[in-house]
This record gives sequence, C-alpha cells and structure tokens, in this order.
Amino acid sequence: MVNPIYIFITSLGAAFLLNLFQKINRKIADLIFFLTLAVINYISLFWFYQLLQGYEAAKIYTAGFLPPYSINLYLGIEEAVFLVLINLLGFFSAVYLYKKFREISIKAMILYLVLIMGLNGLVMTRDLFNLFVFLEITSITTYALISLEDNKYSLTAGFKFIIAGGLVSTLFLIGTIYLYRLGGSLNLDFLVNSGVLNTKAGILATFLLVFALLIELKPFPANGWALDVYQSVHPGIAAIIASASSAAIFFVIYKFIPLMPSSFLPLLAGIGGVTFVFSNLMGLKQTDARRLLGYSSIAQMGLLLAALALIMQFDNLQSLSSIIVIIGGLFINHFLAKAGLFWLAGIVQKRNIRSWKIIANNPPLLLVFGGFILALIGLPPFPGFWAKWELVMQLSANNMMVWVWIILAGSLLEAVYLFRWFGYAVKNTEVEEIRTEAAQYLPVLIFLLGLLYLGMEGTHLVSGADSIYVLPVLLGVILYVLNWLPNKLKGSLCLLAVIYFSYRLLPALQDIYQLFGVVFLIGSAVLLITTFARKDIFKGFYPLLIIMILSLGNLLQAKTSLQFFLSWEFITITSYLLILRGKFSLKAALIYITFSLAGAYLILAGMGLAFRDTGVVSLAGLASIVNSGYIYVLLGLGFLIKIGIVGFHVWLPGAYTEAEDDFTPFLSAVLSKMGIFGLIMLAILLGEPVLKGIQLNYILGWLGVLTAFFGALLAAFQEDIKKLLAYSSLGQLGYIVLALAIHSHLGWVTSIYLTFTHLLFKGILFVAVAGLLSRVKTRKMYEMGGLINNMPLTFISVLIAIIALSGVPPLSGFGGKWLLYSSLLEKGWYLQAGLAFFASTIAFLYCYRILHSVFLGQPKTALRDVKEPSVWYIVPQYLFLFGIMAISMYPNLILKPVMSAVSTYFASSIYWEDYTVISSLGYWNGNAVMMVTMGVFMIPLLWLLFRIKAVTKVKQFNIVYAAERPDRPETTHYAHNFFAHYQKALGFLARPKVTEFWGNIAEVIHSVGALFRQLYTGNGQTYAIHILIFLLISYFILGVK
Amino acid sequence: MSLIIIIFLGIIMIAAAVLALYLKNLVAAIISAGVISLLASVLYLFLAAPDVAMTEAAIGSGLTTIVFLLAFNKIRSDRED
Amino acid sequence: MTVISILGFILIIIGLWGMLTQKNIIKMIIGFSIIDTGLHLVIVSIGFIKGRTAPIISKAVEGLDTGKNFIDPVPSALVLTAIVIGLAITALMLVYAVKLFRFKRSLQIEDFEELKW
Amino acid sequence: MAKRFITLLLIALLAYMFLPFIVEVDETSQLNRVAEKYVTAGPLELGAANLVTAVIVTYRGLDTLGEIVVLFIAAVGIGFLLRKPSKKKIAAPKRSSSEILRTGSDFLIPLLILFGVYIFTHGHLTPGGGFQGGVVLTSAALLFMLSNTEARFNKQLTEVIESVSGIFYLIIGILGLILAGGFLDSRFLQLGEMGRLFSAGAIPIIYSIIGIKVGMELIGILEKLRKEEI
Repeated sequence: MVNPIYIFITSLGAAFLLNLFQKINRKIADLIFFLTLAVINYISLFWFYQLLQGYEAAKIYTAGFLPPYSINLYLGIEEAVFLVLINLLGFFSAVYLYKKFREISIKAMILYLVLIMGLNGLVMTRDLFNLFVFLEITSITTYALISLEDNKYSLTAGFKFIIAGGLVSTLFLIGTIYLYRLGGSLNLDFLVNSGVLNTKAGILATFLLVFALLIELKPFPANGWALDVYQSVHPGIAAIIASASSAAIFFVIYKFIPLMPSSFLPLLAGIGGVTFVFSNLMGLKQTDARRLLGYSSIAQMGLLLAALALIMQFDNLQSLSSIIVIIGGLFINHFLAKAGLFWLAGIVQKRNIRSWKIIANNPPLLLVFGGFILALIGLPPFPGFWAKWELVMQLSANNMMVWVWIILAGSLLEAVYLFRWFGYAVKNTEVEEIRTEAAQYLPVLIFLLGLLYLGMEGTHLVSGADSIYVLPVLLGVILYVLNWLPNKLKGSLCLLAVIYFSYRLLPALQDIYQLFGVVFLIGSAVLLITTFARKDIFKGFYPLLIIMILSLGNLLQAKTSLQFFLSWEFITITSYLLILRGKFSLKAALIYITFSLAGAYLILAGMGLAFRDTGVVSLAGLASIVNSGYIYVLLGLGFLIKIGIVGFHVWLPGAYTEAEDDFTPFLSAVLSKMGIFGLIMLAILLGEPVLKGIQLNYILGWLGVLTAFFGALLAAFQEDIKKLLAYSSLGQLGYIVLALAIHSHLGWVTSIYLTFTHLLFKGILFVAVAGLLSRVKTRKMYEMGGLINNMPLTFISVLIAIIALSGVPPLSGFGGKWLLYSSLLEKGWYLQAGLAFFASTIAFLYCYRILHSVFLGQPKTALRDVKEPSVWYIVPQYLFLFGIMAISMYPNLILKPVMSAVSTYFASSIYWEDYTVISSLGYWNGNAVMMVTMGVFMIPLLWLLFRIKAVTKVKQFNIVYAAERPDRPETTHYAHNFFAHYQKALGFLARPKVTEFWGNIAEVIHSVGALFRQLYTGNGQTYAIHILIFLLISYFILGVK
Repeated sequence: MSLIIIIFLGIIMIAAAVLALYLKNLVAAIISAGVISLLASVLYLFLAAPDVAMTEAAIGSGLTTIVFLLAFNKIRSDRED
Repeated sequence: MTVISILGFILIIIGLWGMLTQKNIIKMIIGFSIIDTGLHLVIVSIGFIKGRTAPIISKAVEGLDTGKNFIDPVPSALVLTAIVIGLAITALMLVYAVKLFRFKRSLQIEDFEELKW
Repeated sequence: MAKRFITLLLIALLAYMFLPFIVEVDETSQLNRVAEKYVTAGPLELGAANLVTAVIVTYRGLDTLGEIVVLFIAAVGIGFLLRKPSKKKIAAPKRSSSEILRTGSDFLIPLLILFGVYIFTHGHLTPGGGFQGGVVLTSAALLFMLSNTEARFNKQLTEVIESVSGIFYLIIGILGLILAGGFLDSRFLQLGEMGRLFSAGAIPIIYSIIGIKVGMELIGILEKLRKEEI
C-alpha cells in the first residue's frame, strides 16, 4: 500500500530538486519531471484500482493525531476518480507542453509540478484552512504559468485573474475563520452538524466559503477574467485550467454540500443554469477559437453544477448508476473533450474559427476535432449523450420540466456555434499545412479514444440502452480503414452490407415496421448504386453512409425510447456530415443540424415526459399513458421538423439543394420517411390524443395539406432544378402527413402507399438530376434545354416519374390520389380535400416545367455535346421505374401487404376483387386504367410522331421585344421565370415569410448574445465589481436563508 | 486603558489607510501602508499573540514594504530607460 | 476583542474600496495589502479570550491550568501562514505590475483592456 | 462618477452583509474542543513550550509545508515572470554606499545572522520561529545588498541551500511517517525536558529548516526584484 501522502512528497521533492539537477544535466531534470508525474499517476491509479476492488478508503492523519486535531486527508473512490483524471491530464499535458518547457525554463516545470500537486491536495484534504493553502498554491502557480506565453495579452489577463483571485481568497478566509469560531473546528466532517447553521453568522460564513469556490468555477456574469485567461494563455495551460483545475474545484464544492443549508442547492442550480445558457448565448458571436472554448468551458461547468445541485434536491434518492451516468458522464465528457480541444487549438495555431479550414488538410486531426465537437454537444457515442439523456429522464421524473427546457435550450445554442466552427474547419480551400508533432498529437488522440471508450462503457450503465449502435459504427470504422480500396469496391461492400443487414432484419420486423424497413433499406440499397459513379477516393463518404443506413434499420427495431433516440441521433449526425460534404453547403448544413437538433431535443423532452408518466423507457409503455396530449405534441413536433412541415421547412430546400448530388436522393427518398415513420409509430402507440379539447390529428391534417399546398406552390417558381424537386418533395410529404392524420384504415393505407410511390419517383428524379448535373454544370433550368436527344434514357425515366408524381392516370400516382381523396371524403374533410386537389394542379405546373425546360426546346450551344450520364445513374432509375410500372399495373402487389399490415390496427374498409380495389366511394382497377389510358394517349402520340416533319424549328433567340430589353441574355430564354404570369397571381403566397421569420429569430438571439457580452469590458476592476455585485445579489436577493 | 490605546491606534491606522490610497506620491503611499501593518503588530500584542506580532512586524510591515519599494524602483528605472 | 475585529473589517472595506476605485495598479495592490492586514486582525481577534495570556509555557504560568489561562493558539498559527501567503501574492502582483509596465509604459488599469467580450 | 457611487453603494452593502459577524459573534470565554486539547495536552504530547509553534510545526504541519511551498513557488514564479530582461539594459551607475553604512553593516550582519538563528532554533520555547528567524536572515542579506551594491549574491549557494533544506524537511516528514504516527509527526525524537533547547522532539529541527528555507526563498525574491538575471 502506497500512502497517498507520497503524491505530495514526490512532487515536492522533485520540485525542490529540479533546479539543482538542471545544473548537472538538463536531460536528467526532464527525466525526473516525467518520472514524478508517472509516479503520482501510479499512486492514484493504484488506489483507484484498490478501491474498485472494494478496499477501504484511505484515511491519512498527518502528524499522527486524529482529526479534528490534525489535518487529515481522505481518499475514497470519488476522490480517486478525480485524482486519476487530474493526474492523467497532468501527465499528457506535460507531454504536450514539453517542447515549450524545454525552450523556456526549468522553472515552468517546477511550477507545473506544484500546480498538479496542489490540485491533488484540493481533492483530498478535509481541512478548511488546508484547503485554502492548496487553493493558494494552485492559484499562484497558475498566475506564474500564465506568463508561459510572454506577451501583453496573457499578462493583462493574468493580472485580472489575480485581482479576482485575491478577492476570492479574502472571502474564503473570512468564511473559514468564522466557521472555526462558530463550529469549533476546521475539519469539514466535524463542522457538519456542529450547529454552525443555527446562526445567521454561520450561514453567512458558509455562504462566503461556497461563494468563493463558486467564483473559481467562473459563473456568469462574474467571469470576465476567466475568458481573458482562456483566450490568451498557452493552450496547454488553458487545458489544465479548464479541465483539471475546474475539476478539482468542482469536487471541492461537492465535498461542501453536506455543510450547506438546503437553501443553497437551488441557488447553485440557478447559477449553474444561468451560466450554461448565457455563456452559450454569448458564444454565438465569438470568433476567436480559444475564447469560444472558454465560453464553452464555462457553460459546461455551469451545466455540471446545475446538474449536481438538482440531483441533490431530488426527493426520491436515485439509483447510484444514474448519478454516475449524469455527473460522471457530463464531467468526463467535458474534461477530456475540452482539454483535447484546447490542445488542438494549440496545434492548429489559428485564432479565428474561420481560419480553421487548414485542419481539413490533415484528416486525422479533422477526425479528432469532429469527435470532440460531437462529444461536447452531447451526441452519441460519447459519454455526454448518455448523461444528457439520463439527466432529462431524471429531471422529468422529478417534475422539473423547466430545467429540461433550460438545459435543452442551452445545449442547442452550444451546438450551433460548435457546428458552425466545425463547418468552417471542413471547408478546405487552403493549401497551408499544419505542422504536427507526435508529442502534441498523441495526447489529443489518446483523450479522444478515452472518450470513445467511456462512451461505450456508458452503454452498460444506462437503462434501456444496448449496443445497438455498435454494428453500424464498427462497419463505418472498417470502411474508413479500407479507404484505400477503389471506390466501386467500397461501394459494393457497402451495398453487400446493406443487403445482408436487410436479409437479417426485415423478416424479424412486423407489419408497418417491415414496410418501412423495405423503404429504408431496399430504397437505400438501390440508391447506393448511384454512388458507384464517383471517381475519386472519397474519404468518409461510405463510412458515414453505412452508419446512417444501418441506423435507419435500428430505428425500426428499437424497443426502448433510448434506442430509438440513439438511432435517431446517429442518423442526424451522419446525414449532417454528409450534407456538409457538398461544395457550398456550409450554411445549409448548419441550418439543417440546428433544426434537426431542435427537433431531437423536442423528442427527448417528450420521452422525458413519457418516462415521468410510465417510469419505464420502453416504447410499448407509451401506450399505457392516459393523458398523452403533451407527449404527442412534443414528439410529433420533433418528427414534423424532420419532415420539414410548413413553418419548419426552412432547412429543407437548402439541405436538399446543397448536398452532393448523389446524396440528395437519400435525403428525399429515404430520410424524409423517418419522420413519417415516427408519426405512424406515435399514432400506433398513442392513438388520437386530445389536448385541451383539441383534436391533435385535425391540426396535423391541416399542417399536412398546407405543406402540400405551399410545397407545390414554391416548387413552381424555382429556377434551380434541385430546389424545385426539393419543394416538390416537401409537398408530397404533406400529402403523406395529411393521409396519416385521417387515422383510419384507408388513410393509413394511403399514407404508406404514398410513401412507397414517393420513394420510387423521387428516387428516379433525384438520381436523374444527379446524372444530369454530372454532365451539365449548372442547376439553372433555363441554362439547359433540348437535352432529349443527348440523354434519351434519362428523359424516359424522368417522363414516367413525372407522370407518376403528378397523379394522372395511368401510373401509380393516380392510385395514390384516388386513395387520398377517398379517404378524405370518407373522413369528411372536404375543405382539406379541396386544397389538396388545388395543390396537385399546381404540381402539374412544375412537373411540366422540368420536362419542358430541361429536355425539350432548343438545345443550348454549350450543351450540344453532352452525353447520357454514366450507367450507374441509369441503373437505379430503371430499377425504380420497374417498380413504378409494376405497381401501376398490379397495384395489389403493394396494396395487399400494406392493407394487411394496417389491418393490424384498423378494421379494413376496402376490399379486393381481382385487380380492383373497392371502397365505399368507388373502385379502382389499375390494370384497366392502364389499358384505357394507353389507348387514349398512344393514338394521338403516334399521330404526332407521324406529323413531326411538319414542325418548323425556330431559332432560340428569335423573339421580338416590344420596347423591353432584358438585363441578361439568358433571361430572354423562354424557360426563365417560366410561370411569370402565375407568379403575379400567387407570388405573394410564395414570399419567404417563414424564412424571414426564422432569420429574424436567429438575428435576435445573436444580438442578445452580443448585448450581454458587452458586460465584459476588459477592465480588471470592473470584473472585480461584477464579482461583488454577484455576491450581493446572491446573498440578498436570491435569498440565502 | 488598553481600549483607549487600541481605539487611538485604530484611528491612526484608518487614517494611514486612507492616506495610502490617496497620497499622490507613491513612495509615501507605500510607506503609509507599511505603517498600518506596523501598528497592527502592536495590536497583536494586545491580543496576546506575540508570534503574530513579530511576524507582522517583520513580514507585513518590513518585507512587504521593501518588496513594494523594490518593484516601484524597477518600474521607475524602466521609465527612465 | 470586538473592537479589533471591527477595525479589521473597516480596513477590509477601505482596502476593497481602494482596489475597486484606484486606477493606478500600484495603488490597487496597496489596497489589496490593506485588505490583508485587516483580515489578519480579524482572524487573530477571533482567538482572543479576555484576561488570558499567550499560549507559551513559562515561569509565569507554571502550575496554572493551561486550559483556563491560554488564548486559542489556532488563529495565531493560521495568521502566520496567511501573512506569508499574503506576502507571496503581493510580491507576485507587484512583479505583474512591473511586467505590465514594460509592455504598455503605463500603470493605469484602463490601459489593459485589449481582451474583452 | 456614477461608477464610483455604485461602487460605494456596493461596498456599503457588503459592510452591511458582514454585520452578523460583529453583532452575532461575541467574544468567547471558553476554548473550543480543539484549542483546549492543544493547550492542555500539547505540552505533554509534543513537549513544546510555545504552543503556537506546536500547532504550526506539528498539529498543522501540512499547512506549514504548504506555506513553505507557497513561498517557494512565489520565488520561482517571480523568477519565471522576470525571465526576459528589460529591453534596454543599461548598467545604471549605482551609487556606492556610504562608508558608515558599509562599516555598520559589516558589524551588524553577523549579529543579525546570529539573531535569526537564535529565533528559529528557539521557536519551541519563545515567541517567534522559522518564519521570523528567516526574515531576520533576509534582513541581514538585504543589508549586505545595500552596502555592497556591486556585489551579487552567490546565487548558486542560496539555491543549493534552499533545495537541500526543502528535501530535509520532506525527509523529516517521512521519518515521522515511518517512525512515529504520521507524516510530519515530530515525535520520532525524544521529547526531552521541556524548556531545553534540545527538546520537543523534532520541532526545533523542523523549525530551523523552515527558517533557513524561508530565509533563502525571501532572499531569492528580493534578489530577483533587485537585479535581473541576464
């Protein structure tokens, strides 16, 4: 057994001797430095291991007297965890800083050793005054180490820090001495229950102590000095301050909780919450990477403090494992990620977050960076995800919904600036290289691996989780490692994996779940073929894609809400990263992830409510909730945002348009259905809930039909072909939602039928456009034209898809429309039916436009030699085409399985006679319709073809103007502003009101952030005054009793 | 009796503190701050703490003042450069 | 003695006032050292008990019950530590002042506001 | 001006906040449990006549070690901060000190050193101890610096003494851990007869080490502030 006191003895001995050894040989001194750090690591790890084995905690009585007569130290499992982390960080940060240390002075090493020792002391000591001494030791060493970067910025920051520190230590000492006077001891354990809290003075003394420690955690708004320090000190030191020092102080506060009166806990929680939200708010406007990290650090510590204070207030004592998950998860997540990011900031050497794009030249660094960002935001598979999940569940279970909202709002703000930063890093336009040295790179990598490992460990601790995500991630990693393979081989592997996964998964799923399995997996498999056309080696594309596709499968087999949410988040992250791959997708991707996360947080909150009401995380448990209106609204809104329902659709056109051309089909044809699936699952579980007397399905129906209407309308006025299809997608999704909202057998059949047909024709259209764009380097339709001769195969598939889409006979779309109107009329939603009908007439307009502008008319000179796209674009189109033809001819191929799946939940209201579907309102025989239409259309067509010689060609610009001159030649093209006349009539509806609305919201939030950070004037004295104000407000106004 | 002395010393100390903050001449201000500590060490004798009295006299008033003066001197010599 | 602890608090307040309002960095540091002095007075006055002597065994107290005649030695011990730490911090602050002066040729706190927001 | 007014208001509020400390906390007439034990059992347990010393060196020995460390890192830190010399380093012509000062200090310095040593070796018997003695040593050094403006202190020597005394302190602490009850326990040596120089276990030794170390550290601080390393 090594006495933990040797941590102090070795580090001090080394600190005293380093100077002498340096005179003999610098190398020996360096060796001793690292050896010492290794020894204290050994001691703490040793104890950690021992304590895990169930050994008794170490109680160290200095001077051989029992407390309270002498200073004693305590090393239990909690202390051991903190020591291990602090010492590990100490070691790796030293490795990271080694070069700098060598350059400058042995003194830096001495100070560093003593700093680490002081942090150990803070964690272990049980004596107030001893705590003060250790506090001063850590402060003084930090003050000195700040000058490692010897410039005016770090020194000004350091001076502000000293002023704040001086104030803090004064308060601490006053508190300590009066506790001694009133409690008769300086020992923490003897002060508890010593009756000090019976007097006002005793409470005041305790308050001063706690407050002093709190200031060391840098709460808003008394933290201006801390931000300056984070911004200006050497990143290696910043990592220590942000992670190790904060950890030690946090632990000290934790130690003090038994001493505090109960009224302190809400105060601490409030301060933590305010700090979390406001720091993240102000972070939005920050462009200096290190200061941004400072804001984020402060926010994270605020969250941690709030979480701790809230958990301690729970009425029913929670299970230990959930406390470990919440506090441990949040803490470790912040600890490792923040240190890693500060180190990274030192490696990248760029101040402005926009300049971080140079990191993209170094894929391993980029990967690490992305990992840390995801971890900080609290996304899987990192520990922070489990922690946030568990925190929300427990808060909900204890009826603290307000806190759930505060935490989710803060998290969203944080996600926005972190993802924005990440976006800048990904967009590589620079050639500048980053110099990395193993000594600097290694610690960063080790910390990321640590995070991943702990994230995986977290799986075992959270109830309702299992390793469902391991397979996708594993495959992703394998594909990443196999990056050197030729592209088609990787794609084939990916395809094989998806097919095998479907083969295993689909039979295991039931009814509707199985149908969605087909949409998600088979749809993806077909679309995967498109990616074979890629020529270069695309790092990261297939790994992300496989994770996304397999997670879609996992979504279907989720048994618990956690599994569902986990898969949901995986899909969100991977799709975000895939969208981000597009050339100009920076802004679009940011908007996408912001809305997606907001939606995800709504889902999380809803699941929290469900957990409160049922006490379990199983999805099936939702069905037992009586008053499920709120849950339905939260979850439903989350799903609708993912669909892009009107009002929340602003992310959709940008994301669809700016994503890489061969990824857009996935977004439209497959991913958009996950929201639909969510809604159906919700309806299966909750039925038709009512909230405050309002039929929620009724609202849902209206949302659907409005989406259909506006989607079609906006599509009609687009010049950009991808944008047109994006809005068209939106409109189609509106129909699906509308049908779903009907909540009847026919409605659901319609909804799922539409889901299938939408997959087919949108799959064709987006793949066709991808092929088209691979040849034609513009998305503007008026810059194309006459491509029918160049790309006949594409033209045919697009033509058929468009016929299917617009819902005219004879193709599958007609069946969909027929079903839709039948079900709407059956339900009695006549107004909705009318609007839906109107919307589909608008759909004709844009459908016509695609055909006309792109494929018909005069070919452009520049595009004369364009050829048919690569075969990899054609194959998936014709596979889907085959599907369309098949279900058009034989609708029962699809309707039969759909109907039998739906009849699990509803009694059937339609039935079959051979090829004829019969409902109460009429019948539809797909086969016959096809035959009739073929006859009606084929005869005129043949006649036209026969007459084709009579057509005279007109020169493209052969137009006579009446006193009107176009500003640009292109605009004379007939396809430009194609529907100008309709625009005059309906354009007012298409104005981007919603986009403006969300833009204004973003603007306001940013301005508020900018307003609050005016508080940080840069004046050290003002910062001290802030601390004073904060002290007085906390004491007098927030009510310390 | 001792109370009167204490109050008397206290008043001088407060006056010295105000002087230390408001004297234009920094050297005089530093010395004035030293005086506070020196008088404090007298007070410690009244509080039956001779150890503290010695320390305060030696460190609080002696060394601290010297450190102040040395630092100030350094600044002054920098200014002349 | 309550009088001395009141005096201590007065000094703390005056020092704080100086630290928060004086623009000259040296003056701010003087303010800090006044706070320190006041704080030490408060601490020592906590340990005092009227009519008792310093906790040192000598001829004068021989044979008497030490528990009834000595003041509390703990605050004295704490203050010794606090005084030394105070010196260390003051010295460090002063060195910072020296360094800051070298960068900016100024001792005014408002001249060091580059970092903000 | 408004800012000053607000500050005034804040400070007044702070004073008001501190009021319970004055109003509610009256003077005690009794020692608390811990102090009671120190003054009654201290002399027997540790054999020190000066109980403040007993508390500093043994009962709260870890604090004192920490305090030594604080001074140590302050000295190191100051050296670290001042590692870059001022840009223009003109060897300012130093006035050589007066004859009186020089002869006076030649006479005084040995006395001061002796006095310092006396103080810290008798810390367990009389008021004063390592810190006070260390400061007296420093004042001797200061006098030397003043009277010999040209001379530089033998930096090597002070540093070696400082390091070695630090190590000795730790070793004695470990001896306490091995031979007696715990780290920094001074009872591994005979307590002896109270009042003698060699009594009270290891307290005089520890306090002497502290005195030497404090002296060297303070000299280091002053030296660094006086002249810069080039």
